[in-house]
Amino acid sequence: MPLTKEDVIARLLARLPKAEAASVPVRDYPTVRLGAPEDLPAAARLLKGELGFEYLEMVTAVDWLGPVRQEGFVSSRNPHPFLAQAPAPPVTPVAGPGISYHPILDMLWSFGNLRENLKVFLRLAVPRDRPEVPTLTGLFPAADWQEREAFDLLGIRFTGHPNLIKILTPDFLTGHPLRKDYVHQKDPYDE
Amino acid sequence: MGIVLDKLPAVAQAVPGGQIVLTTTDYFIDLGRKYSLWPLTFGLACCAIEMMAAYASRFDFDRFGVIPRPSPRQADLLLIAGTVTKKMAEPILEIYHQMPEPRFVIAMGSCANCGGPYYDSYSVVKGADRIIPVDVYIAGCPPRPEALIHGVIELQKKIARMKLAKGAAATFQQEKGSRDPAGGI
Amino acid sequence: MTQRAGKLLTATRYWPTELWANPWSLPRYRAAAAWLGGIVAGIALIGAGVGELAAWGDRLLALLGRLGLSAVVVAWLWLLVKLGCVLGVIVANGLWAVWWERKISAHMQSRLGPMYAGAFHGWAQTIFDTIKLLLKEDVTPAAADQVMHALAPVVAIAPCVMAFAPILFGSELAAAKLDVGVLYIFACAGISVIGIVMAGWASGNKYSLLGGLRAAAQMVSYELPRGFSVVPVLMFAGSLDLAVIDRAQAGYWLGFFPRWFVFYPVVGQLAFLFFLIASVAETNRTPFDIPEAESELVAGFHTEFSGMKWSLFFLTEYGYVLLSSFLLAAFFLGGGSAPLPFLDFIPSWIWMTGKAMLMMFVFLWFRWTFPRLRVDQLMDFNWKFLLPWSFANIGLAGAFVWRGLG
Amino acid sequence: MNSEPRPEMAAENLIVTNPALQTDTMFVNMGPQHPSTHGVLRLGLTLSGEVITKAVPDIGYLHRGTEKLMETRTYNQCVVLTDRWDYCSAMPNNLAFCLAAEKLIGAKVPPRAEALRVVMCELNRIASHLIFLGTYGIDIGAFTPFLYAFREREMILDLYEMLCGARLTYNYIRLGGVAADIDAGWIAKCREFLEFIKPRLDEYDTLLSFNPIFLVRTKAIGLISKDSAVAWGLSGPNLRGSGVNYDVRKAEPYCGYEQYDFEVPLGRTGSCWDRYFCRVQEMRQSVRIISAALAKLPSGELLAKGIAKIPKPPPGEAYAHVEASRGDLGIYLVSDGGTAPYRLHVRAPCFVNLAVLQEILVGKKVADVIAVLGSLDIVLGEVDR
Repeated sequence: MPLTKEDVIARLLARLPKAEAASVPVRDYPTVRLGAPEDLPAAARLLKGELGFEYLEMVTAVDWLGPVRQEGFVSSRNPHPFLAQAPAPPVTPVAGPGISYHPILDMLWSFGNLRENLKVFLRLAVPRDRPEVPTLTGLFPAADWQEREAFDLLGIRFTGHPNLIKILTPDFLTGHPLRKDYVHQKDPYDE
Repeated sequence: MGIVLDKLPAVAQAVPGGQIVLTTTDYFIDLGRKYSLWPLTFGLACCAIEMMAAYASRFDFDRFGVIPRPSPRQADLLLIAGTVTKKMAEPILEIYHQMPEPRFVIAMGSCANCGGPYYDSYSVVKGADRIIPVDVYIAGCPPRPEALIHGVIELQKKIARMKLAKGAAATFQQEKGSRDPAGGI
Repeated sequence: MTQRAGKLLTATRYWPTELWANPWSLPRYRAAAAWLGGIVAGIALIGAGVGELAAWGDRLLALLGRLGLSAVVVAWLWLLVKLGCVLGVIVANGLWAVWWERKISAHMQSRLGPMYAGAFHGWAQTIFDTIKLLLKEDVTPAAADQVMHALAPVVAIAPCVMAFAPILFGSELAAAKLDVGVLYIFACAGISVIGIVMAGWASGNKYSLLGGLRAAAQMVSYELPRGFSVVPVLMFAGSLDLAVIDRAQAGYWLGFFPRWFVFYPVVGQLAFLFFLIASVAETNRTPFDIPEAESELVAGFHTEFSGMKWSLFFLTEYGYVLLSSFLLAAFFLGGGSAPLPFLDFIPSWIWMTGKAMLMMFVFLWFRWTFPRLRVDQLMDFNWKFLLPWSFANIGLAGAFVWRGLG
Repeated sequence: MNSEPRPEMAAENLIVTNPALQTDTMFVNMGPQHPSTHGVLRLGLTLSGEVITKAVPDIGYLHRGTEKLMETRTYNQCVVLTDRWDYCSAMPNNLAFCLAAEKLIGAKVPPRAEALRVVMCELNRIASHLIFLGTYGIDIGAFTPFLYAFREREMILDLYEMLCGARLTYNYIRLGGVAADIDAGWIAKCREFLEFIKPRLDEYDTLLSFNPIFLVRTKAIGLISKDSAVAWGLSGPNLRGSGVNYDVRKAEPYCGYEQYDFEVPLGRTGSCWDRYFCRVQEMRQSVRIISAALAKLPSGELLAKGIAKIPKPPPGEAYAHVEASRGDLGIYLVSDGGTAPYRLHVRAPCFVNLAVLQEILVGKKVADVIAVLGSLDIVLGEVDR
């Protein structure tokens, strides 16, 4: 009997008492919100071992602190670069239903089952000041670089990762650029 | 090579009629340099694909005597074909220093000119000329192979203006007094 | 939405489809073929007018003798003349072969090759390259061994020049007459590898080191099949003297079929192929160009060489290509003899050079056709295929000689 | 010319362990400027003789911070930046972003636009695989196929130039549709090209694919098993070269790919040659898809109705992925209702594919590094973003 989205969610929720189906799912895909970082290895083992989700597609995170700050960029977000005095555009994004700005990093994993053609997303909120998540490198070698990327750009510590070092940004760059409160420190190559 | 390039101008100017020798020598030296621009096999980003297209059959850079050399020691021309990131800046500087004089630099594409679409990125150097002196800038994102060929022809014109009496032993940019690459950043 | 399509391309752009239909329908193809044929015929006729170069050499020597100098001085002068000729040939070959290679490769790849340097089809391209290389800064890396780095190109090219001494440029036309010419050539050519290993070691660069080591292994290994593949020829000719080998191939079977060693059934063809393959490997050219493997080792042993030092390596490589081409022509393609009786009026040096150029074309053709072998596959090929079969070929040749067919 | 893997050639057996001989491994730094690292990849190789005992890829030399920049660009401006990830095949990048954004906006793309998207993406797949074929030839040492491949690629670029004026970075696929229409002249030229490319592909097979030296260099080299390929998250021809039948076009059809009849070429052993030949076969399949799509091109609008000039999608999250030329390109897009994406993450196939290098390079020769790296067909613009 082929596996369905509902089966996957049900199996996950049955195994993980703290988990729940996400209130705002990734559109068209089954999404499960984990309750605690400890749930992740259990969920991953279940997915890989019993449900056949052997394909780790994506590891990433969203910083829900609020709209991006201008200090993160090298120059201002002036839409009229040739007119120095032009006013900066008003940035007034609206937090919509199910979305609100609060200081968390919302982790996201995506697993694929290539045989059944299914995909499931796992979510986990971690605090911005202590973002620690267990690594999946033992189960999925594909997690290696993707976790390093998330560490580099978002500053998430993957506990147990064998080689958690910068991967994309240069060594002298401080901070994690994809965090919303990233402030760009001037380096010798700017101006 | 010091004898031809360093001593000849002083000697020739002292001897009556030496100017003729000097200008003739200039003519042939410039011919040699113009038609034998060997770029380094070195691509950074999107522009590198257009650079490869320029070497390939339709555009055929070889017509101008431009054939790529893999080692910087044998290259005359550094084509900065793509975005110069801050992580890449140091290697580019090193490659530039590895190239023997006279050496020329072409900044290809908007990224190498000024940062292009990444003008406000945290990890992009806004123009190759912040690291090394640049002879010719080619606009475009990416520039067409024709534009690259035009850039090389402009460089050839520039080389034709190099004169021994003005110190053609050194690279053209340094003759103009552009800033010292080592202390530039 | 605006629509802009269609017109741009059709009128202005070159699409290969048009060419593919029938290239010979294009007038420029027919004109080019006519030009090439005309040039070849012109060279042959001019050569016929000039006559044998060896005779001109004798006349020059006689002229020197009549100047009233002592015999020792004349001998030294004559030596200098010959040295100048050989050096001239090597340098001219460097200029010619690089230009030719660039043109040939370009035309194989639907390109044009050098077109602007010197106006007519880039004829001055390599001359300009040389001017530039002469005036290029000479860089010695800080990590390099200064003396060895400077010495390596010299050690590479000097044996190349030496090896040209007994090479026949036509029947009887050689700088030195040596009874052991073949051995001497192989011995000299074997020394160059020392220069290459020196270059690799002294550069202080890991790619260079790898390239140098690869070169050492490859060139030393391929000397064996290269030497052994010629043994059948030596057995047939009964001499190590190139002039004797050349004479042994003169004449025709049945009055029209040339008695070249390459036409000896099976033995000749196998020996020719083995020698060709081993020569390609000896000259470090594709598919055996692993010492300088551009895509792996940047530029191999000459990665850290610039300007004229680097050109000397290049000159050496093309010098050896020319040497191998002349050897192929002398050993297998009948040397200075004409392929058909009625073409005997063209002097031998034209035939010899023509055949050598044909072989050089094969070298260049290989280079632009084949991928590159890996270093261990290269060794396997040598020790497990080329060497045993060249031994077997010697046995076969022995059978031929024994039955009196040689 | 024995190319079978031999047990005595394994890495640990080749390290000389005789204590009387003082030996050491050598560290070779390959790149970021190297003729065949396909851009600015750096590889730290530890060698024992010519055998690799450890390989550490170092990336980030082309990290341009695209994901961060997109948080300040409007959705239409973002499309411009997507072009520059995988610059060898920019159309699927455009498409992936637009699909994700359209999911958020809820736009319905007109059928003609969908068919045009398919045609352009498949043409781009051919162009991209031609670059691969050419550069892989250079990596193995054959220079000439590179020029042949580029000659054919120029024809595709001409078609694109007729279409949208650009050769490399098209910005053609827009939110809700495509930017420009094709006419009968374009279709005729495209058909001419399709007829032209078919015999050329056979020619490449004789010149390169079945060349004995090429076979010996690539068969049985860089083997990736089925399980390993899935575990490392490979996608595209790299995954299919190992025999895993996974193609997003079949698994989750987008843009009406389910209407077209095509096969997914699979490799058998997961060697370099299998990955190479998968791409060659994919070109043939792409020709098939384009012919079919041109034959039944629906008429109608090019852009969906009701998309604002500066769209403000309702808050939410969407994930869309397409089968780009190099694999499964996924875009995870978060909107907070503003004019710019709140967060955009690219699941870049090249980035994930490249990670496998540290495993499969061990025990290979230096020459094989190039063969293996080339067969993974990476584009550094996408690896580093």
